[in-house]
Amino acid sequence: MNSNTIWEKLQSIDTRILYVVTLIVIALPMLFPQIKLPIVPSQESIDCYQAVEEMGATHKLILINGAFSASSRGENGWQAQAIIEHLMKMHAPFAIMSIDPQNPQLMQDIVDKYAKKYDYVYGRDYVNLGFQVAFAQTVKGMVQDIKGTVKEDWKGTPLTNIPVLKNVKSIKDVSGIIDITPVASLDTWLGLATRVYDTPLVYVPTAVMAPEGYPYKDSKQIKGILMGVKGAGDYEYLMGVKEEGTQISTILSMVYGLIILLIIFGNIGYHGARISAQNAQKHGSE
Amino acid sequence: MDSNYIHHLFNPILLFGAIGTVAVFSLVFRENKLYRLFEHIFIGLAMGYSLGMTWTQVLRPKWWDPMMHDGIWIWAIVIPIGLMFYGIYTKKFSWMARMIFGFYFGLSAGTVFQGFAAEYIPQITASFKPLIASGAITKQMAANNWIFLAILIGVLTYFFFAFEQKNIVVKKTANFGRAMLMVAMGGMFGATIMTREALLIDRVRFILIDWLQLNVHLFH
Amino acid sequence: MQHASDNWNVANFVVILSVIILFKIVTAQKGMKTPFAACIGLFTVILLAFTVRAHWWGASIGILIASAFLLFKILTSRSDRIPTIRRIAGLNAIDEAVGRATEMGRPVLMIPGIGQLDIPALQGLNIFGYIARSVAAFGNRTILAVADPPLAGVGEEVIRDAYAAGGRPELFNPDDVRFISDRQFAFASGVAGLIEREKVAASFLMGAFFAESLIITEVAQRTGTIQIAATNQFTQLPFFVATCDYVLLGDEFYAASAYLSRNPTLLGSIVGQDYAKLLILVVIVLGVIATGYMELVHTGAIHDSSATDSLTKVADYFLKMFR
Amino acid sequence: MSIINHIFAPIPSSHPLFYVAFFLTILVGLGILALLQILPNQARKPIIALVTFLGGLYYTAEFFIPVPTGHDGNFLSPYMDTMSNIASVLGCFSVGLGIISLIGLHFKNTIKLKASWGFSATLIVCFVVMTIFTLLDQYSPKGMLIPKVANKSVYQFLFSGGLTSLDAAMFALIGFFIISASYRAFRIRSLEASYLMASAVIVMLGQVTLGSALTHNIPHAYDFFKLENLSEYILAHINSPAQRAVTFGLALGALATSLRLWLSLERGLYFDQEA
Repeated sequence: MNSNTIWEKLQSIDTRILYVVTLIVIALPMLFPQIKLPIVPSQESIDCYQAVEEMGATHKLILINGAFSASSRGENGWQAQAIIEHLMKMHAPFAIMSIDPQNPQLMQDIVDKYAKKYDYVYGRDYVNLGFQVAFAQTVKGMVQDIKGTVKEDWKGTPLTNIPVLKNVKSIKDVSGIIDITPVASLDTWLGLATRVYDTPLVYVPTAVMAPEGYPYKDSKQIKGILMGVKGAGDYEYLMGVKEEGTQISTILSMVYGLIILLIIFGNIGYHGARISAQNAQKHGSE
Repeated sequence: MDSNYIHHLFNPILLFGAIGTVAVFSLVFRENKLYRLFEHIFIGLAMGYSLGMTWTQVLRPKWWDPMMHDGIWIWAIVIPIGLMFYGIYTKKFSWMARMIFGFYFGLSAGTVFQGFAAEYIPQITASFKPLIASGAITKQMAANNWIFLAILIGVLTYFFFAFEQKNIVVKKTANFGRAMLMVAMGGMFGATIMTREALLIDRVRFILIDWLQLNVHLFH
Repeated sequence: MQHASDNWNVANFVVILSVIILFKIVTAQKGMKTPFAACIGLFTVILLAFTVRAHWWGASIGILIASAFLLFKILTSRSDRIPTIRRIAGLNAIDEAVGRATEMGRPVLMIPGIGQLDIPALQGLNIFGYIARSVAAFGNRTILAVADPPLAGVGEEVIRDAYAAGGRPELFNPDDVRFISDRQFAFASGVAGLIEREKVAASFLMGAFFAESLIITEVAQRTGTIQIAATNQFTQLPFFVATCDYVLLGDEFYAASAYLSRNPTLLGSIVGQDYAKLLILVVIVLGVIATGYMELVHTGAIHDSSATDSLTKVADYFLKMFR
Repeated sequence: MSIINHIFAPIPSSHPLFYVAFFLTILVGLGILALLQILPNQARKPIIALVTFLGGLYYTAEFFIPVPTGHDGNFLSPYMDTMSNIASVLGCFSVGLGIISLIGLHFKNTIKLKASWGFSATLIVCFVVMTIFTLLDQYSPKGMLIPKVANKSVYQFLFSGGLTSLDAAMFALIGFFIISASYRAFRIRSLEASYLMASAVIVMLGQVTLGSALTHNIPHAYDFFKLENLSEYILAHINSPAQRAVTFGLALGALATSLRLWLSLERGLYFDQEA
């Protein structure tokens, strides 16, 4: 049965070997940033980028909603980083609100990373509204009156003392909403906020949550979907920078390549073994 | 290696997190002593945290404070009722535990009605999709709606248990439903991979870049 | 918290579904049929009469007709026919799994999900009762791992009862009913360790599972455990299908206890569920037709006339019922 | 209602009468339990059934009883919070069942010096330390027992260094397991298996650059066949109706099970009322 061994091996690779290979595939591009794959942005990412570009062109306030905690930082964090850098590049004013208690700090860390480079000053160019306990109620209130609903920023400064919000009363004065999220927050925005003043919304979910947005993209209720880390990579490509999003997007492509390769191996092994067993049987009967 | 780097490596929070991560990752190769140690640490910490939260998030604000500060003495009644849970440890009082568990069965059953109305009725309504192209409904949308309805009916038919599935049309519909269910599950599987891998990449990054800072220190 | 006040007709629909199911459950019992069932029917009609008074006429009349029909069925049906239900592959494999575990002299693991004491967990425990009874009859050991403290209590009782029913009460060990953690991944780590150390030979995962499902099933896969899984979470079904030997898809989970016990009450419940499913199907088809019709009316493809006017009203009524 | 309000009116906890009422309540509660205990055995089943029914009655009635026009809810609605508070407070009393089960087992292991007693002892130590510092973190604003800084940083060490990173690491394990699972599961063994595999592969490829690059050059007229569009189609137009159909079935199953439980019609070893 020697002829079978290659097939048998192909369809029963020790899982430990798979895991080691996975680790290597993940670690190599991190340690050797020279490893690169070409990036082809998807149409969705391009739409998304253009929508944010249009929001920025109005020079009105952009509202970012952060719904992620440290556990989905691996996806949402890089998306947020790409988008915030883009806003800073356009010098668009923005406000960050969070619906996860860990999120205000995570968002602030991202802003701090670029604040110096793009000369962003807290209060003048952006504001961190902090964690909002009751999401739906907050959104409902913000449609009427942002300062009356949120009242203070994350450090307790009254919003009336924040210059960037000077001419902002409600969602009406906001040029767009960017929802960066690993949870089902989209319905709340669509149901309560965007339809009131036709505020454009960009949906920036983790990959698993992306399908939630497809029906709304078809009906043009959202301007774009930036899906997972791949979206972050695309976004950096469109912006013309190469940072973590690009790197992790590369790693992901390689991991996916590995998975596809393994599936092919498994199938070749499975069918190879079957065919050679059939052949052996034929020969045996002759 | 400079002292700053050493200092960074031995930062207790980072070190604890990093060793824990490595220990947990070692499970994929085989169950071992290091994994076992951190498994027990993890469960111990989780139980302690949960007990702490039980008191600080629920019992204290909802029970102790209203009772002892606001004087709502009737809250004391939950002490004897709560004791009923512990009836399971004796033969004599175990029926009392059944009583309080029964209360909870009733409670979870009662909330199901509300849950049904809140979650599933909107899904029924959302399935009312027009099948004929006219006005705002394009031909493509109508076609998609046909497919939607066909799959919905097919899968629902597959899940009929008591109705006989001998009729050829019913049988075919159910088979189609099962096939579509497989396609849907494959899609679900595929869509989940990215999020899971992103997390793994993030953890590997935590070890190699955030903790060991290999990107800086490896080649210098 | 959802409240029926937003949409009273929605509540009616829930009532009808409940009544259908309940009717089937009740009529499946011996002796209890008529009085109890009639009470339920009467209760429904009274409740719906409320609606007619307080709310919206057209839809409610439809519902009244439906419930009158139900009441008629209740009063005229027979309870001596036990329904048959279709084959569920995963459940036939239970004995094989339990038998093999016994041959190997290794324990059987059962997990009623990582949710709290709720309906899926209780359904899981109910199924485990039957499985544990045959485990006991084989003289093997059952380990039950739970993620919610009260479930440890209920679970202990269930397994103890099962061992008594299997004729081996002395084999029950309270230490084998283990609360591990109510924290999702701490639970997963504990179960993964348990599977490896106890060399579990068969594992049954039945309840609400989330992301941790794959950790549990892959570790068990590695140790050569036979796995049978069922869950109420659609998102985890693909992973169970990929990694377990047998999976109960969708509401096969809720049919399992009826299938295993052949208890007329539970079987009756399954029939009721089928009728309710059929009702949902019919409502959806009618809704699709009504929506399409209204769309055509709005775009002017159908012109107003006395004939279409009443049709339009009916379609409109129907759609409003669920809105 | 006013009489009830009057009887159960709060008494300031500084007042001695408060403690009288407090202990009396406990005594009365225990008295009722004792009374139930001496009832004949045949009475137990109906009592359990009644308690189960009452447990579900509030939510059911609150949901089904019509709401007067112009009101937000019916006469039961204002007690929603009270009800959920009672449920969660009572639920907290069951936490001991978990502790007895978990810590009891490891305590036994430790004192009997079983093979793995070291691990069991570690678990108990972690449990105790974490409980203390979680409570201290909330309770000791002035750092009465140990300096606040030490308290905070120990808590941070246990929480961020321990609990959260172990959580994340365990979660990340799925990244490994999903690879071995897809390697093993996606074989074309049957028609059904090939459906599963094909759609998984399409969706996977549609999500990464690899996929976009593969079908990048497809002419515009055939845009639909670009992997990312195929993937979107599967998720939006095949996954969602299938998922919906499955959830309808599951919801009805849950509805049926809860009806059976609520009315004590459930059948099963533990639930059986027929015996």
